[in-house]
Amino acid sequence: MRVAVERVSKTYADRRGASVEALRDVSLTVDAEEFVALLGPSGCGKSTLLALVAGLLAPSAGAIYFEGDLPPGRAATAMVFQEFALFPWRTVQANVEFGLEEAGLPAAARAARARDLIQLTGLAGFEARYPHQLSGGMRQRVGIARALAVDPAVLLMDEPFSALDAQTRQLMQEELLQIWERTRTTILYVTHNIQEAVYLADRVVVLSRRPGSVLATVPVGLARPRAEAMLGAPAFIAAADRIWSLIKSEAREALREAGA
Amino acid sequence: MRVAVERVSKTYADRRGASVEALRDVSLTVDAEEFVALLGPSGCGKSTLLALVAGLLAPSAGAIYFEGDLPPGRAATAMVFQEFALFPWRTVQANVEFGLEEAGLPAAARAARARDLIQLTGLAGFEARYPHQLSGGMRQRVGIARALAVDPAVLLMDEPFSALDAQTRQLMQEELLQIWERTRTTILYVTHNIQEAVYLADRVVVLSRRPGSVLATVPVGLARPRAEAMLGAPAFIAAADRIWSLIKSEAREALREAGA
Amino acid sequence: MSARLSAPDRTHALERRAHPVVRVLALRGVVVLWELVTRTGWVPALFLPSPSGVVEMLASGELLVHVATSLRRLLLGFGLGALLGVSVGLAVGFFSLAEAVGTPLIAATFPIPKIALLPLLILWVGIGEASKVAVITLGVFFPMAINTYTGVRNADPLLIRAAVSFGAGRFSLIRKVMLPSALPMIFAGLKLGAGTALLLLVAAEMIAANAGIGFLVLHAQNLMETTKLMVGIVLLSFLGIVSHWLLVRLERLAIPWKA
Amino acid sequence: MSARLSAPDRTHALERRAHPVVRVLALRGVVVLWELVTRTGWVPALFLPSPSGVVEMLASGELLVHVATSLRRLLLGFGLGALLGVSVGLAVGFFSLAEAVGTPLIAATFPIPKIALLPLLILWVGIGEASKVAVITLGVFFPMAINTYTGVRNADPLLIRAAVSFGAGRFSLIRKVMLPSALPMIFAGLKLGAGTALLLLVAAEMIAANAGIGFLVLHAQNLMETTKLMVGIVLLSFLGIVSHWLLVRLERLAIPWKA
Amino acid sequence: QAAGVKIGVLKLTSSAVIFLGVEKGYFKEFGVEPELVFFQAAQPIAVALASGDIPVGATGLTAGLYNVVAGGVQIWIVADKGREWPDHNLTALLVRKDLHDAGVRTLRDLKGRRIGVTQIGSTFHYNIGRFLEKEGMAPGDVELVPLQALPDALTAKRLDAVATAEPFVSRLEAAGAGVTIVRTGDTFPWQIATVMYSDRFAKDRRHAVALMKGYVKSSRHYFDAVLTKKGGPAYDEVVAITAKYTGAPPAIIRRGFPYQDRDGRLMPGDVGRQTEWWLRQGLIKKAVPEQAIVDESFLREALKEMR
Ligand SMILES: Nc1ncnc2c1ncn2[C@@H]1O[C@H](COP(=O)(O)OP(=O)(O)OP(=O)(O)O)[C@@H](O)[C@H]1O
Ligand SMILES: Nc1ncnc2c1ncn2[C@@H]1O[C@H](COP(=O)(O)OP(=O)(O)OP(=O)(O)O)[C@@H](O)[C@H]1O
Ligand SMILES: [Mg+2]
Ligand SMILES: [Mg+2]
Repeated sequence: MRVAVERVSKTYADRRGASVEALRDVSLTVDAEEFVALLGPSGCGKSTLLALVAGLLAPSAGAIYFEGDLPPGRAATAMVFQEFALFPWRTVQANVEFGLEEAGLPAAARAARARDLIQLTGLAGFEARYPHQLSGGMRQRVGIARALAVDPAVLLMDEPFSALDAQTRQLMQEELLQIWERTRTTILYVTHNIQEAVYLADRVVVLSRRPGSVLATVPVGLARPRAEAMLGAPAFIAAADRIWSLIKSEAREALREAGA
Repeated sequence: MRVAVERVSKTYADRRGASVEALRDVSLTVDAEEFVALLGPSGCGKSTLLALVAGLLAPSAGAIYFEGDLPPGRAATAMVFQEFALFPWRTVQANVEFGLEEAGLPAAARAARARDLIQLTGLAGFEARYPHQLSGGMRQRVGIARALAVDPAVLLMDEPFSALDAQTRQLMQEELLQIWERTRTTILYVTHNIQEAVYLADRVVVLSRRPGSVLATVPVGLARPRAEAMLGAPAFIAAADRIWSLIKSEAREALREAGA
Repeated sequence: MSARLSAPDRTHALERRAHPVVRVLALRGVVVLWELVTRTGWVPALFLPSPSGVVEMLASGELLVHVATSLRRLLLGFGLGALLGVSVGLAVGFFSLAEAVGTPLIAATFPIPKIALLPLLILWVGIGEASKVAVITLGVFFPMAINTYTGVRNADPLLIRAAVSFGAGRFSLIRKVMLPSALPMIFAGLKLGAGTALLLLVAAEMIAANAGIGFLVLHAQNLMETTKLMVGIVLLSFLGIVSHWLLVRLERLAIPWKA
Repeated sequence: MSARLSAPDRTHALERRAHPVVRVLALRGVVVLWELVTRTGWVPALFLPSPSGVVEMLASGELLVHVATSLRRLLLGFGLGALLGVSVGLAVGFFSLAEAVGTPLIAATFPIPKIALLPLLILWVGIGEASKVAVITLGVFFPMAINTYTGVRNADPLLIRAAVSFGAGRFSLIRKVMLPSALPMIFAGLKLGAGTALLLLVAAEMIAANAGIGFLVLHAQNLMETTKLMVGIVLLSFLGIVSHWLLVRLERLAIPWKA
Repeated sequence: QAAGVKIGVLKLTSSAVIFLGVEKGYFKEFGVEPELVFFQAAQPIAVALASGDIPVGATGLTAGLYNVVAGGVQIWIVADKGREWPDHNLTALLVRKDLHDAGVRTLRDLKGRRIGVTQIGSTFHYNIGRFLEKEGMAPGDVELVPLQALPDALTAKRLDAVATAEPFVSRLEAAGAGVTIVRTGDTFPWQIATVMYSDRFAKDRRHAVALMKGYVKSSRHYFDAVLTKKGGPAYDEVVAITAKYTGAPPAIIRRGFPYQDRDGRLMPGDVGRQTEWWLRQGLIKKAVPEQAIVDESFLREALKEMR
């Protein structure tokens, strides 16, 4: 399925009447089976955009469309959260089943489907654990399994690995790519790490500082399947440099404003 | 004043009777007016060693001595903590005065001395603020001012800047060096960042994994006053490389054990 | 080209409206309804006195002497209980010997509903004011001691080590680290204790007194003077609200670093 | 060469010894002292009955009928209050309209010491069991409603958004996110409520009952039977300890993810 | 300089002898300065005596008092302060007016009904128990309801009957709230009220005897003024004093003064009868022999010197 974000703006109004313009006139598309990374400085509205696509927020202007057939029983979107957002009172198994419960699947079907995804994400043997008994990397596997379980037409990932340490992060990126090779789910992936964006995505959409708007879309000319060795490839470096030059001035300004 | 740590070991015994050997047979010295960095992997006993020097813990074996004259009224040691450890219920001024109160200084003398240090650490104008009203960098300035206020013969710093973001950290390192140029206080500085250790110290003592013992002492052949430009100097790179090679195998093993 | 769907709108499940008008009207609506129900005589005044009747009797001030009596008992008992509770809590929290002696004793006596001690207290300190004040003191003592103890024990060990590293001794530690650390818990205890104190006051006055709001309420019931009964209840609610409000103000003053 | 000092030893200020012997002896010591003081007749049994006398009467089981009566009232009142409190707390926490109506009403009625309502309740539902159960119900209702409400309102918004993103509707949210989120607060409320319930039970039984431990205590005071009085107090303390222990066990079962 | 002595009393007609002694200065004459402390019921006076709040009490004999002594705290019964006596009824059982009109007129008619008493173990409890026994009924045949503000509760129809004392008996009758069906003195004479000393005061022999002297003087005055005749200025004076202290209108006081011995002598053996009965009811836990609680030696010593 294809996602089309058309001239979307979002302004938050807080209780005291002050308003924050998070996104301004953003248009972008994610083609079917495409892996698009959304990159931008902190606070530029990346999470806001994902929430809009997931239907958790309504845009202030513009619209978001899904194009293509959505077989009945298949979810349009599913989200993987930076802070994992697992239900602490559910075991791994029950967490993975959550979306399936809401979709109304019978218990047996739920259990079977969850087992598949637990297998796929390398969680076998941990079904009965509670989230607090898992390491960070394990927890995010649960988050991914829970999202993939509902077989979403579009998978939304909001900095899914940024809470993990460097080693685990690397490992999880590899695994995500492997899973993607198998499922070919359309993915919109938020990050503020340039390396990560280039390594994972087919295209990188770069957003400006708040209010976020699209600075440029950078295609990544790297073959698939990707491998760690490609981190030094000329195509990698070209894309990364291009993106770096785009956000350098933005980042500098941000730093200056933040102060010590 | 000179610090001599002589064949010190420390084993913790927890309530259930299990014991953890944190340090094994550690000997090191810090000469008067010397800036020594203590470097080692996480959990190797760096904080334990500082606590032993500060008298907050008693060694299981070995002894720690201070050599040289300690003028009356001058504190032997003062500590700067990684998590700042400011008293939330005290203003900046009152936090800086804490050690002076315990030393029994009269109120007027306390206020004057605190004012000097608030000036020195760039906190002027923030005297009446509470810690929660300050940024991380500001808070650690208070921590440093509080420690310097008692005019310690030895200043103990336990990863003082590791809770700060990269930019602030850089800035604070510069300021620490400036202050040190002026006060020439003997400093024992704990870090697990190689760059930082080399940039700041005269000598870097490298500890092994737990139980911590001295792997080597690496002298840093960089001139003083230090400047950011020296980060690329051959002497810098030599020292950093030497340290890196010392702890690489240690670090690898640690990573392997930690797992994903 | 295939189907084009709008994104699903899930915002309704997250939405929370403020309903400011309802919020203001709710309480007033109940009072108005109450007045109507009693005015029309649909519910006899014996079962439910009218709000206007209650306000009238309140305004007449004839019950002020009872309020004064109750207030004196309350303040005395609460003050004593808080003072003792905080002192014991600090001692038990700080000195390991006091903890070893204190915690089992407190754990064994804390669960007794304090009002049950009233008869015993009457035997011990006499039937006069002392027994009522003592019941309130006991009722306030326990939450205060336990909260202070918890606050002290949960004092950040890092701050304790920082203070010690600057040469703080035991009494410095108590005064400069433990006590301020425990202040939020102490105030939580005071708020809890205020409710308990009021409850115990009323119960004690109902059981063994001939003045005070509790006495007033029970006496009014014996005489089936429902309006007076309701006035007593309104006065007590008022006392509760005022004491809580005072404690919240006091807390803000005492803990400026938690603004 | 100049002076050579050992590092200052500051560990004594940080030291905490366990005093296991004192801890065990403290309570026993008090009981033994108490027995001695009464045995020697230094304090007459009227003021302080001997522990052995108390144990004897406890063992005789003659007071079991009072315990049964009190227990029935307690369980009924506590159960009803908890059920109502959690339901109202969930509703007020989740539905903004219920919140707009509920919060001002609860804020206005919550500070009333519930025992003061006993006379009114006697008027409304009669002097029998109903009024005592109702007082306990009210006493438990408020902490439960307020704690549940707080728990629901403090549910992690991220988890709510996660649930909604997977298509959860309002009732799914309540059942699968709000309720489990509020469970720790609900149990805190239950523990608080258990204490209040016991206190109200005793007070109500002292004021208007002819059975139950509260009645027993007051009756014993009227007749100056201090041993019986003390037995009542010990029974109440025991009830308090047991109910708290049960709630702690139940909490562990109900919240396995906080092990 | 007279020594101050607190005396715990109730605001009842039966305290007239004490009021009289205070008002006429009889106590002061012998070197004691009484300070009256008013209580709501007899039982708290026993508590106050036991806890040392007051050295002297003048009130009814309750089960609680006997339990105090059984519990190891000595209290001494030293003199008569009012008896239930034929034609001198101190307490009575009243039935609510409307019930009386509906035919509830005897103790038997009250079977299963709610009778208000101040407290379990009180003198009223003893009265009703003894009445029931005389009628061949059991204590469980009626429901005793301990309540504060008894007379008001009958007026408010919260009770079917009430056992109470003068002046409330007369007041309730005058107000048309209740009708007396049993007068205690006519039915069952007994030593209902006494003067009591705490052990500590009893050990202060000089003042303990001095107080008795004042008491005997007051008692004789009382006996001669109100028990032997029913009028005259002396009678009116006692009425006025009693009215002043109890707050009851003189007309109601006139309805009756309780009988007591002219010299304050106790009814021989009656305290023993009472403790026996309470023991049988299970309301006192062990026997209290008369000599363990009655001590008339103060009275005897006072009388000897006052011949
Ligand atoms: N509910 C809200 N009400 C008001 N302002 C909000 C709200 N949510 C976000 N904002 C503001 O909108 C802007 C964009 O927020 P958003 O979380 O989308 O940024 P982001 O790009 O995801 O940042 P980060 O990289 O830190 O996650 C920020 O300035 C933020 O403060
Ligand atoms: N109070 C204690 N009781 C038992 N073990 C302890 C205690 N304090 C520290 N340890 C253990 O001793 C070892 C050394 O701890 P220490 O804090 O000194 O390490 P560190 O080098 O400062 O680590 P980091 O870089 O993470 O701060 C660790 O394994 C730690 O778990
Ligand atoms: Mg974000
Ligand atoms: Mg450390």
